[in-house]
Amino acid sequence: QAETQVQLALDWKFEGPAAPYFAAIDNGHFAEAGLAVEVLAGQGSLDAIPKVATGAYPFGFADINSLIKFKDQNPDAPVVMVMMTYDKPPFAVIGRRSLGVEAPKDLEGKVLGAPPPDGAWAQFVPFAGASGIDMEKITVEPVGFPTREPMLAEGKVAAVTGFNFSSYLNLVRLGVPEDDISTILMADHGLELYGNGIIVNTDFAAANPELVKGFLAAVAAGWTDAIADPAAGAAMVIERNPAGDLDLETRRLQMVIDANVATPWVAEHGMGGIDPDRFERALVQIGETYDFAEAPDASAYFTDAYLPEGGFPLR
Amino acid sequence: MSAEIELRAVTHAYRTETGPLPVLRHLDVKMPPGSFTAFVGPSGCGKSTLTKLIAGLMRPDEGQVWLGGQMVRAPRATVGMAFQNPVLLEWRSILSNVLLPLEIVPNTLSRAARLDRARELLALVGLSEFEEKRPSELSGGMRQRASLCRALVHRPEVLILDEPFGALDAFTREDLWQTMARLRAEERFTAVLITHDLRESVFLADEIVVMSARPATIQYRMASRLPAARDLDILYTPEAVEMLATLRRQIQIAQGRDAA
Amino acid sequence: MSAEIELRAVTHAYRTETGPLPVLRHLDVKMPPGSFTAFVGPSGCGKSTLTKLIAGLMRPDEGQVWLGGQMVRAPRATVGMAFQNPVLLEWRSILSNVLLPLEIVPNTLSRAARLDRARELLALVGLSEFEEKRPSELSGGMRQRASLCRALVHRPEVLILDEPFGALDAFTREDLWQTMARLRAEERFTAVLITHDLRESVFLADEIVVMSARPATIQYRMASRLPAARDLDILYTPEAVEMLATLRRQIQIAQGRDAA
Amino acid sequence: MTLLRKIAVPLGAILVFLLLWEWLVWAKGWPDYKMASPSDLWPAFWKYRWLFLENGWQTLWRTVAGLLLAVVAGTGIGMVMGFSRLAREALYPLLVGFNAIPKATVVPIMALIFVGRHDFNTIMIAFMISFFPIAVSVSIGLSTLEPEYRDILRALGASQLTVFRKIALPKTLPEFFGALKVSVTLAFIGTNLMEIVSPHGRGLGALFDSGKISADYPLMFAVLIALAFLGIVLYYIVVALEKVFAGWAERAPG
Amino acid sequence: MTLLRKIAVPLGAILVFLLLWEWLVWAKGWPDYKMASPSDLWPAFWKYRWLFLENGWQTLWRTVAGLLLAVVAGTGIGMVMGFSRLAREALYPLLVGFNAIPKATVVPIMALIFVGRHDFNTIMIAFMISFFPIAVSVSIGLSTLEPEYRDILRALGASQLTVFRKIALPKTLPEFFGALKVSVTLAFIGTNLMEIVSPHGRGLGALFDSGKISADYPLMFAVLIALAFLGIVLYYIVVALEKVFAGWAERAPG
Ligand SMILES: Nc1ncnc2c1ncn2[C@@H]1O[C@H](COP(=O)(O)OP(=O)(O)OP(=O)(O)O)[C@@H](O)[C@H]1O
Ligand SMILES: Nc1ncnc2c1ncn2[C@@H]1O[C@H](COP(=O)(O)OP(=O)(O)OP(=O)(O)O)[C@@H](O)[C@H]1O
Ligand SMILES: [Mg+2]
Ligand SMILES: [Mg+2]
Repeated sequence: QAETQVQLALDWKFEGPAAPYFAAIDNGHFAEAGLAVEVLAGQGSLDAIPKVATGAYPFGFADINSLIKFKDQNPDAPVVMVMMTYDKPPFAVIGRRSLGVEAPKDLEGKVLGAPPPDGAWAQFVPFAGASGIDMEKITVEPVGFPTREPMLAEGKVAAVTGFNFSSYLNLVRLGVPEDDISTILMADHGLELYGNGIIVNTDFAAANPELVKGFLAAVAAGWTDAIADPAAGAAMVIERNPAGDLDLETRRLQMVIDANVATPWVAEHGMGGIDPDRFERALVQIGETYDFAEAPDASAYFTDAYLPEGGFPLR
Repeated sequence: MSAEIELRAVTHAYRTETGPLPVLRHLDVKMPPGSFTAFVGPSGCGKSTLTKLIAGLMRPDEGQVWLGGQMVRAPRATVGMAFQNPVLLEWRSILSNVLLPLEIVPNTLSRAARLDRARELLALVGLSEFEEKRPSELSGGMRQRASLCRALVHRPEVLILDEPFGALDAFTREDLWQTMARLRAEERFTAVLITHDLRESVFLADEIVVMSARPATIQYRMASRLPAARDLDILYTPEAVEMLATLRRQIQIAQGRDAA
Repeated sequence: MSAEIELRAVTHAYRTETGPLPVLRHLDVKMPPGSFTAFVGPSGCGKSTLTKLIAGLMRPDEGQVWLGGQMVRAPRATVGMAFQNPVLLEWRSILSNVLLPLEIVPNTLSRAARLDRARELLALVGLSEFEEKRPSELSGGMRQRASLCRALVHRPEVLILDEPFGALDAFTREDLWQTMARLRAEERFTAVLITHDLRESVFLADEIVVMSARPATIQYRMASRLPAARDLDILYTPEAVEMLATLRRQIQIAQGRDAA
Repeated sequence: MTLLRKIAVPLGAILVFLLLWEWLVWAKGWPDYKMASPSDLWPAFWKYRWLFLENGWQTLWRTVAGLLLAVVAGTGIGMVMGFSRLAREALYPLLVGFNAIPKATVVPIMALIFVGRHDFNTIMIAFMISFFPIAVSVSIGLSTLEPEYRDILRALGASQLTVFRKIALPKTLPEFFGALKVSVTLAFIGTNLMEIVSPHGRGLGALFDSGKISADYPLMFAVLIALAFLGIVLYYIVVALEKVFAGWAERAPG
Repeated sequence: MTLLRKIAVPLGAILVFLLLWEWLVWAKGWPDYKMASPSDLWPAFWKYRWLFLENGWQTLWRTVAGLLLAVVAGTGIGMVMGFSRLAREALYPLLVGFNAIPKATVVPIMALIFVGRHDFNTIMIAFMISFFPIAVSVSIGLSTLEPEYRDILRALGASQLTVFRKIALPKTLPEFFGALKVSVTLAFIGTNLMEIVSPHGRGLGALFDSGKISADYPLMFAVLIALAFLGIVLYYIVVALEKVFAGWAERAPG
């Protein structure tokens, strides 16, 4: 039987967290669903979302918070998230214990490095609100992406905003002892936002509902494989990333699994779905820093129509 | 292989920042096919301007120029022109500079035939040794000679020469006069010569036109009284001496000096 | 305000792709301060090359050039030069072209004095009307005259003129001869004149040097037998006529024709 | 008449271009996130007019500073390469190699070496990306100067520098200004690169980024148009300078 | 002798540059992530030598394709602008505006409009970023051609095109090739921009990205040096072409 060609536009480059898709390819999960999938690297969620919205690619992987803003600006755009992957978003504050940063409150009176367009920095206000930090007491230093971790490594700032799995590993690479690095995942301190998930072009999905369901099931199977053997998963990434570093990507994958994907909520409710109440609270938190053009409508951003009842069990 | 040239009431002025500068006023000249006409006149009177009008590089403000029975509206391939300032293309050898018109003008010559023609002309002006040199490797007079070859190479019906021998010593110049006379017999072009050398005009031309100072009008026309076949000695005949004297006087008048 | 020029065994060849081209061979000439020396010779023999050697724009392969008791190793501000091809700067007016040397050469003239000097020279050559024009708005002969002014404007000790009147009609040229003679009396430069007009050399020079064909040697030198104060009529005196005849013969020899 | 024409022709061309663009987007039915149309941009301009003014100014002054540096250094390097064949042969490959390196990748290095010195970094990138065309044009202008022109001044014992100032520079002024027009556009790209790749929250690049964060496509396109507009403004300043300098060369100098 | 010199001088200059770099890094004690030193790069080159070869080739051919397009289109636009004053006044501001827009922001738009056509997109960006200098130089070459030169051919009734081919083009060849040298470097930047901003997994840009993912700083620097090297190679090809074309102009053409 002929396999249907579809593409998946990632939000980022081929790093450890991309392993599940390659696992789904290499282990034949996509093929079982009658799909031949091409995975494309990307340059951020706002690169992936229009690719799907314009119909150029049927599937994408993007941050739901970016999707919410995108849909608010372009209400007619035919794109929606159909599977939540990062139950906890990777938004984090990375600090150094030796500089006195271990918990959110420690940030007061310190210098925080933040690139103005950084995704994690964009959520800092609701995070600060939820964890009771007085923003007035923090000195925010705008830093560039390239200088963020080096400045922390050199102690010029006490903490930076960033993704838990990127900034941490970058710091390790720069020679900061691991026990000196503290990761404050915002989701652990009152930030209700969700993270990344699979998005789909709604026109495409309406025409091929079964295909979408099969696609999501295969992705979930890929996650199961990656969780079972992260090293094997990372190896599949390295195959596609010529100069990649296996150990590094294995670690990165493991961090994503532990911190962002296999959360207690997912263990209980399965992977892929969302908690509607939390999502409503998340929309309120987004509203703290973003002016909605129209009243937010949760159903425009996420649908569980293509998920099996009870989500995908991860183990 | 030659064409009549006719100027009909040609008037021209240059538009400059300080207003128009009238240069030519109401010129009427008819030069029959195969004739050789020399124009002499004071510096800056408008001689080079006249050559550009005949070549069709400029249109006169008033009046018309006719070549071979057609009114000139644009330049045409049947004209050969040697400019007063012999601009050669530095990125080409002398030979290749001379060949240039043959690359432009429609013709059926083979490559060998073109080369023969160009080499022959260069030999006539004494530049055989310099065929492969660059223009910057030539002296002023040599460049002028190369430029003359370029004007002739495509056997034009009308040949316009603007002071072609200005930078040459007396003997090289006299040699080239004779070369011109011989070429003229062979190729039968209609020639217009601008010169400031009266002996040159007397030796080469059938008719000599003296132009007045700017704005130039035709001040005097003199048909040659010399036989068609001429050698240098002819300049010492009484007719030639008399022609020279008359021309000198006319130019003196042209420049606004008393002819006394 | 004038300097001696001395050529000591000057030999020069151009390096070309096809090997060296010997141009000057063993030239020895001494031109006393304030003297006026004319060089005549066949086209392409090396006259312009000689001017460049004297100006210090090139160094001779062998031998030396001395100016005012110093060996020439580089150009110097006390030289004024009119090139055979009068290159004027198109982005400057004629007046400003003439002023150029005064911007380069160290001098204490006020702006007004400079303008006076330049305007005065332009008037002498009949270009007063054209001070504010661009070079491209001038005729060939007018450009040559402007270039002459540029050579003179900074009152050089040594004046080098390479066919300065080549594009001028007989009368303008004779006017300028007289202008030159007057200037020379006033400004006392040592002058080197390249020309192909023998009458010009006889009228202007104290000494006339005939150069042989390339590679040029000095073939003949003639001290003028004319009085220092000259007007045009002097060219019809027996001395002048004889000088002219001798020069003609010498040039004929220089070109390798039998002087017979 | 001619002044009117000088203004009307470019304006007309720009108008035609905008209309074509509007029509293309309309005909293809492209959504904003694929390609916004000119008519979508006005609201964005109006809404953020103060931000545009302020950030536009931020971008502009850094660009101009980088460009000035590029003119000075480019002319200097060009002179060295133009006068000395040795320098030309030695420097050209180095410069070409340096310029073939995408500046986007140089930005992080600069940002790391000169941490926090945003203005300096931005100006340096604008400079680095834009000096090469100027250096090339000056070097070619000098090395292809006809000897006849050079000799006019050299015969008077003028120095190389004087020859450059009085002859070579005015003679290559058209090419120099042509190179400057290229450099203007490159300098803008440089400034923006820094503003986007190593964001410090100022300049039109920052505005672009903030449009990107909130998926405000009309704002993003509006920023690009603002950049193009600034480029055109700077271009006309260059054209005006060209006139002034030509005018200076025209008059009898003192 | 001269050939030796032609090779020795640039090589020497590059060597001096590398030594200075090495020394600077050593003297400042900069870590790899700030600035790698040349001696760190050899292992990276050696380890990934096949990847360098393959990706270098990918980058090179797309760059050359974009450049060829730029030469053709740039010459065409330059001719139109050079011959017609109207076209010059109308097109210049548009082109300047277009060029002042950072191509990094155009890449995503291109990638959306021509989905999946990676080669085409890459070549187009390389073209878009590099045609302007060529257009400017051709246009200036034509519009500043001295009438004396033009008249030589016009007197024979030659067409504008012939005047361009026989006089204007050869006469501006030095400037044209100067512009080409600038365009070469720009085209490389264009290709890489596409490879980095809209990754399709091929070319040196992809290798750079992959070095970036694993924070392999020596690899990243090695890619930059490889780009510089390719730029220099292309530069010498341009120089060779310059010779060939000058040589062609030298010989008596048939
Ligand atoms: N392009 C131009 N623009 C404005 N004026 C010009 C232009 N060309 C020539 N002139 C003026 O027209 C007049 C005639 O110039 P032309 O070159 O025809 O003179 P000519 O007779 O050839 O002089 P010469 O014997 O010195 O070469 C001169 O006064 C000159 O200043
Ligand atoms: N730059 C150069 N390179 C090579 N050869 C040259 C160069 N300049 C001149 N020559 C050659 O040197 C010889 C003498 O040239 P020069 O210009 O001195 O002659 P000239 O006496 O001034 O001639 P004319 O009276 O024709 O101006 C010529 O044969 C010429 O071909
Ligand atoms: Mg004339
Ligand atoms: Mg000469």
